[in-house]
Amino acid sequence: MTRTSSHPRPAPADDLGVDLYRTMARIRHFETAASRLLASGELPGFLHLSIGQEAVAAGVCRALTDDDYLTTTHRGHGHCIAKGARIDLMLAELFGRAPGYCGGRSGSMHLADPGLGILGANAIVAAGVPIAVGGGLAAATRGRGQVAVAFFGDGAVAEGVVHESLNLAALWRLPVLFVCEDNQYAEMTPTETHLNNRDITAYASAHQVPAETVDGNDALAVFSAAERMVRRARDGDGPSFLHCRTYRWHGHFEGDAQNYREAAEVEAWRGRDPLRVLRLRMADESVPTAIDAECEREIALAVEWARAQPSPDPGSVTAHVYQPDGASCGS
Amino acid sequence: MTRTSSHPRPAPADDLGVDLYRTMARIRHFETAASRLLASGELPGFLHLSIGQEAVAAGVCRALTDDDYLTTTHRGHGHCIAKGARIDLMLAELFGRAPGYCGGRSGSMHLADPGLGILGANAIVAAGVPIAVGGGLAAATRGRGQVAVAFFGDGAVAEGVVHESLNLAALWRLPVLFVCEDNQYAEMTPTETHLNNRDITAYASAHQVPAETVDGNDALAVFSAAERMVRRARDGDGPSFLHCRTYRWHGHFEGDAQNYREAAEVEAWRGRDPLRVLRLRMADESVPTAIDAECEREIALAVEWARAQPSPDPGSVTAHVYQPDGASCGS
Amino acid sequence: MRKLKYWQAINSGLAEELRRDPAVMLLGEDVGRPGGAFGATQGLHAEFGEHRVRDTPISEAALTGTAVGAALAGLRPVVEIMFFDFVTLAMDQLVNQAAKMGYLSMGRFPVPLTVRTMCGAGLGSGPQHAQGLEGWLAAVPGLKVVWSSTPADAKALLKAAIRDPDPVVVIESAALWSVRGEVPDDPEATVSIGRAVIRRSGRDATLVAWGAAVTRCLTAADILAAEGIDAEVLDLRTLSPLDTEEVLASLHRTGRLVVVQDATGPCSVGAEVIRLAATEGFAALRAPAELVSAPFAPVPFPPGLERAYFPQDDDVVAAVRRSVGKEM
Amino acid sequence: MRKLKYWQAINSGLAEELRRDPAVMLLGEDVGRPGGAFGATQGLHAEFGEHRVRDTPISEAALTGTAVGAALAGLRPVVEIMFFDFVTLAMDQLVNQAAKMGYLSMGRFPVPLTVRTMCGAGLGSGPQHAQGLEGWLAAVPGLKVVWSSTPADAKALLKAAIRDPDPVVVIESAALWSVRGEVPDDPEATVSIGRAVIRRSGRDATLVAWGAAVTRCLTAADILAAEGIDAEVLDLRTLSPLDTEEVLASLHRTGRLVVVQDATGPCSVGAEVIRLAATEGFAALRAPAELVSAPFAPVPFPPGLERAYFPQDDDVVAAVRRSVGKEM
Ligand SMILES: Cc1ncc(C[n+]2csc(CCOP(=O)(O)OP(=O)(O)O)c2C)c(N)n1
Ligand SMILES: Cc1ncc(C[n+]2csc(CCOP(=O)(O)OP(=O)(O)O)c2C)c(N)n1
Ligand SMILES: [Mg+2]
Ligand SMILES: [Mg+2]
Repeated sequence: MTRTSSHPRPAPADDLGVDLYRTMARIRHFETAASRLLASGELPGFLHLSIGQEAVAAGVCRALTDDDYLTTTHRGHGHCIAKGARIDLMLAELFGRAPGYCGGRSGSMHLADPGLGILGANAIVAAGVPIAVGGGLAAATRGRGQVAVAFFGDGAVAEGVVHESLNLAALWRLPVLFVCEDNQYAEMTPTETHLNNRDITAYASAHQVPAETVDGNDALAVFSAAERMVRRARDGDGPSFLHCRTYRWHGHFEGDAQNYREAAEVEAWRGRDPLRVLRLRMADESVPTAIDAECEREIALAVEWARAQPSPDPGSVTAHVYQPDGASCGS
Repeated sequence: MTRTSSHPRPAPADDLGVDLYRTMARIRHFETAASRLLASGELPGFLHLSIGQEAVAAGVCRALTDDDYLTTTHRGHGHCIAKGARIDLMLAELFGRAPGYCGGRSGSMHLADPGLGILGANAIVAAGVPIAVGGGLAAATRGRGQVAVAFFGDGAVAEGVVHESLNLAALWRLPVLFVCEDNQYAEMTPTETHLNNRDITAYASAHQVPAETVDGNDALAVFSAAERMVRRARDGDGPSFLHCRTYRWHGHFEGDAQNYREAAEVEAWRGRDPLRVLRLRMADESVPTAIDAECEREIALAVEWARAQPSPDPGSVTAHVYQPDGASCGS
Repeated sequence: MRKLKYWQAINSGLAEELRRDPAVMLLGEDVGRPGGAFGATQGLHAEFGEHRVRDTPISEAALTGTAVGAALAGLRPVVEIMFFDFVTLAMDQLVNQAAKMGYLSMGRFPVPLTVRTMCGAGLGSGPQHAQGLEGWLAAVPGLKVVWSSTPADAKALLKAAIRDPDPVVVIESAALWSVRGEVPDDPEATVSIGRAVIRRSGRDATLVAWGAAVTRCLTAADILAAEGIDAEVLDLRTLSPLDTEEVLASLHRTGRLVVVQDATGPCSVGAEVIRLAATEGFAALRAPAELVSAPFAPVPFPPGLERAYFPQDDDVVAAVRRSVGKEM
Repeated sequence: MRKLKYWQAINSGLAEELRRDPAVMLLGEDVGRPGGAFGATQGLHAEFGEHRVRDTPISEAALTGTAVGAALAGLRPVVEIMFFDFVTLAMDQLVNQAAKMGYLSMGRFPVPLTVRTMCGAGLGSGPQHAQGLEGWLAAVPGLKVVWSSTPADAKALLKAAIRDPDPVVVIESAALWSVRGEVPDDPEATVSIGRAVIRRSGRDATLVAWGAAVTRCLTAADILAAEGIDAEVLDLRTLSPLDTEEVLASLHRTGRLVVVQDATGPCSVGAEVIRLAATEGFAALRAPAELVSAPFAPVPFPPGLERAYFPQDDDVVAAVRRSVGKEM
């Protein structure tokens, strides 16, 4: 990457594959823990997990620095973790505890971290997409080579605001990467029922935004496409669109009865586990095994810590509706 | 047309060209009269005229029957006239007089006529587009071969709801004709400033909706494309998209100072007057001349009549906010 | 009479109207084959087929607009906007189109459209899935707005909405989803839109509520009764047009008004009810009106904060005590 | 002090803020090269260039969302939504996004966004270009809403909005567009958001209004003065958060409340002001409150009907007379 070197990310101790594997493993263990905690009644609210989709988050965010922006969705844990969010603060938020990312008041779907450019997860389908365009606009204005990434699902593509956003980003040549995480369903509705053109890149091409489809279960493929697109953006050549075909192993939300799909379909995709796909390409089997163990420990500790945190004071429910004069943010 | 014959329109006394010319002349004279009336202070409110764009309205609506639906925009007089709306009632509405299409309460931008399938002009850019899709949905449900046409401008293409509507119509193979009247500007903003891809058909193609660009100043060309698309729709083959390149001679609204374009540009397009384009192809020069005279008389009489009508009773301002039980409409 | 859950009553109302009138059509995300994200349309796709019960893309604006057009062209579409918060994406079509077309056409173009939506308050679903935006809709001339507090009403008002010539927004409560109640078997049993109902008579104070808050008012009224305070509980059922007669009549009986709502206070339906009392009902009002509402903040998600946020029985009890001058 | 027209004051406020802070950016349909559909941004494109004063597509939702993102990322965007009625297309971004981000992030992510929009009432522009939807916005925790009745305020409140850490919707009145007034030269002159102002002191009744209706209240107050009725005129200026102190203080002085608004009545800002009087201000209220508003109907377009529709001087005068018990 040409310009990224000017805002270096904590140098990976090891090579690309290991780095990608570690990110995916952290996501996998995080999501698995969250799933268990919800099932056992410890977590309140709704949880939408990204197990099976880890390669997209890992691959795209590996091409970013802390200085870049992203927005994500109701299914956003993976993107936040890959962007560097703190797992302990995320878990505290899922538990609804005071030290959580949002003070414990928002739960899973609104994680945000100014320091890492995470402009927010979002419980409104597609709403994060123009917000990322805004990140791109600020980046272009500032001229430091930052980029903004919008993660969204196949279902979001039917929302008009995505098309409006593509047009704006293209007109203004903004450094925005649109990442469509196509997991074949919008809630319980298969993609062919909600999008007439199953080739999702076509919607971007209509706006003359360069678009590409990749195997969303192959972290190296995702990374290599994302890296090219991020470079274009940093070089001032405008937005790109990355269409990642993948699959979610769990239900739309934890507890979803999943009558709308066959067990065999899920099994087939489990066979293409993004972690295994990468593991098979790694020279030394012991490295991923060690990483898995490490992640499991990390998450277990974080869960324990988060669980022990205090709930927010009910009296705080009206705090921060308005900000004090002079409050500001952004870099 | 295969099925149109089953709901015949009052048979044109004369051939296609003459029929198209008459429609365009009626629009031209109507708009010219409206322009004069506004300038002289007789008409209140805003007026958006379609002088120069008559071939689109005439060509498309010639392919329709009274049983078909349309929706239009703030610049919708021409479409209503071409669909068969009564000029006297339209003028009364522009004057804000009681017998007008909307009881004189709505003015230029909300003309609607259930009997003619005119589902409404609209002062909200692009709002009529999904409404036409709804007309198409009713038509498909009823199965009598009706079609629905949405007229909208180049500016409207940037509204997300247009893309959502294309997707819906395509998914459900609805008999909808999307007609983009590309007059090169959205208010004071040239199209290249508001749409990144100047080839507007691309937005439809992305949804696999067949799309075509035609010379929007050539009524015969518009008609011939529209006729084919309408036939497809009646035959159950789904939506199409007709992109018509044209130009408005007047300002965005009557009174617009038009600092945003060169007089020479306007002159060049005046040279391609859709009425003259057609007239030059007609065998007998005296026919259009006679039509013009006829239209001028018709409009003059209608203006006189409308001007003499009473204003709505101010006490009626709250009538029809809610409808009596059992009220219904539609065919 | 059968005992049905709130959602089953909705389901049964939809089935009956689909059976009765071939012009009725359902549209929404997951309403077809999956039977609704929360089950309200179960079995309907199987019985009525994919043309009358349509799974749609996530396109709230076009969906609502399509329904407006279909209504103008003779159908009676029922659109589901999954959560109330998502009406933000359909406001142009609801407010500028559906609500105005009957008016602008002098009644020649009625819009017999029904929009169903669910308020997620109480689910722990957080600030973008639990808002009470009924005040926006009740502020719009041309729209009707209903919200049922019982399974019987959930069915009857939905059926009335579908048969109504005007666009009606039917708000459903996630918090009541599995509550059971008696529901009449007669498929012609509807409830008139525009009529409130007294759920409990009383002489000392009028409690006005709708949707899930009605239950809390009834509980509060029981607690108050034990203290000798006799509260009347009025369930509005229709939020627009408001049943001003019934509200004023009750106020004249009791002289005291406490409005309870899960929505925030400013410019709300509760504010409107109090506006009515302070203008037309002023002579009857013997104590300050009370608005028991959510605080002016977004809805927090965890159970502890949700409880602190939405008005509880205690809050209602305290407000009525203040109103009748018996603070403790 | 200079005499400026209302729109010139807006123009001057925008220019000063663009000059003062490089993070300020204007976005909107026709705001750039054309200088605004109604002239408010004239000259700004020339002075500040196409990157800071951007002509946009007709995409209200994405535009507002883009501005939210830009605000989160450190800019101070000012978005123009040409007519108030078009906020219907941006409600998700305004309400679910801009208004909630500061709250959800515990103040770590403020959204210093300004949305300018114009209410077309009085232009003869009809039912989709003349609505007063301020009640919707004032109902949303996290949003601030201001509406100026004079050129000086139009400038000062706009500047305060741009400097504010929260999303502020600045509503402008087409009806006041060419009204002239004194405007301070000092570029640091701002008006605090959240503070109402007394435009005329009086002892007999409190008239509360905002935007273009303030002028009609002042005229009505003159007419009433000639009859010996001394009306106080309170211009709210900020509709949310409401200056409850000033409203209650005035009510305590006069004991009578008449709210005048061009919007329709139900669930409106007027209803909210009366709600305040009937709850916290009840002890001071000596007569029924009065809401002088548009009837519950869409806005008709022709001049005769527009006059019948929007409250006029006479309607205000009559309401105050009723309130003080001097009907004629
Ligand atoms: C505007 C809006 N409409 C509907 C919903 C309800 N909803 C939540 S997730 C979802 C499906 C999203 O599908 P997709 O974009 O493919 O994301 P995925 O869940 O597959 O990751 C829907 C319809 C919502 N949250 N927001
Ligand atoms: C949603 C919405 N945004 C903005 C406007 C203001 N406006 C009216 S017409 C217009 C331009 C429309 O351009 P186009 O679609 O090309 O139609 P044309 O006027 O050229 O016929 C705009 C921005 C509006 N009426 N509705
Ligand atoms: Mg999906
Ligand atoms: Mg145009």
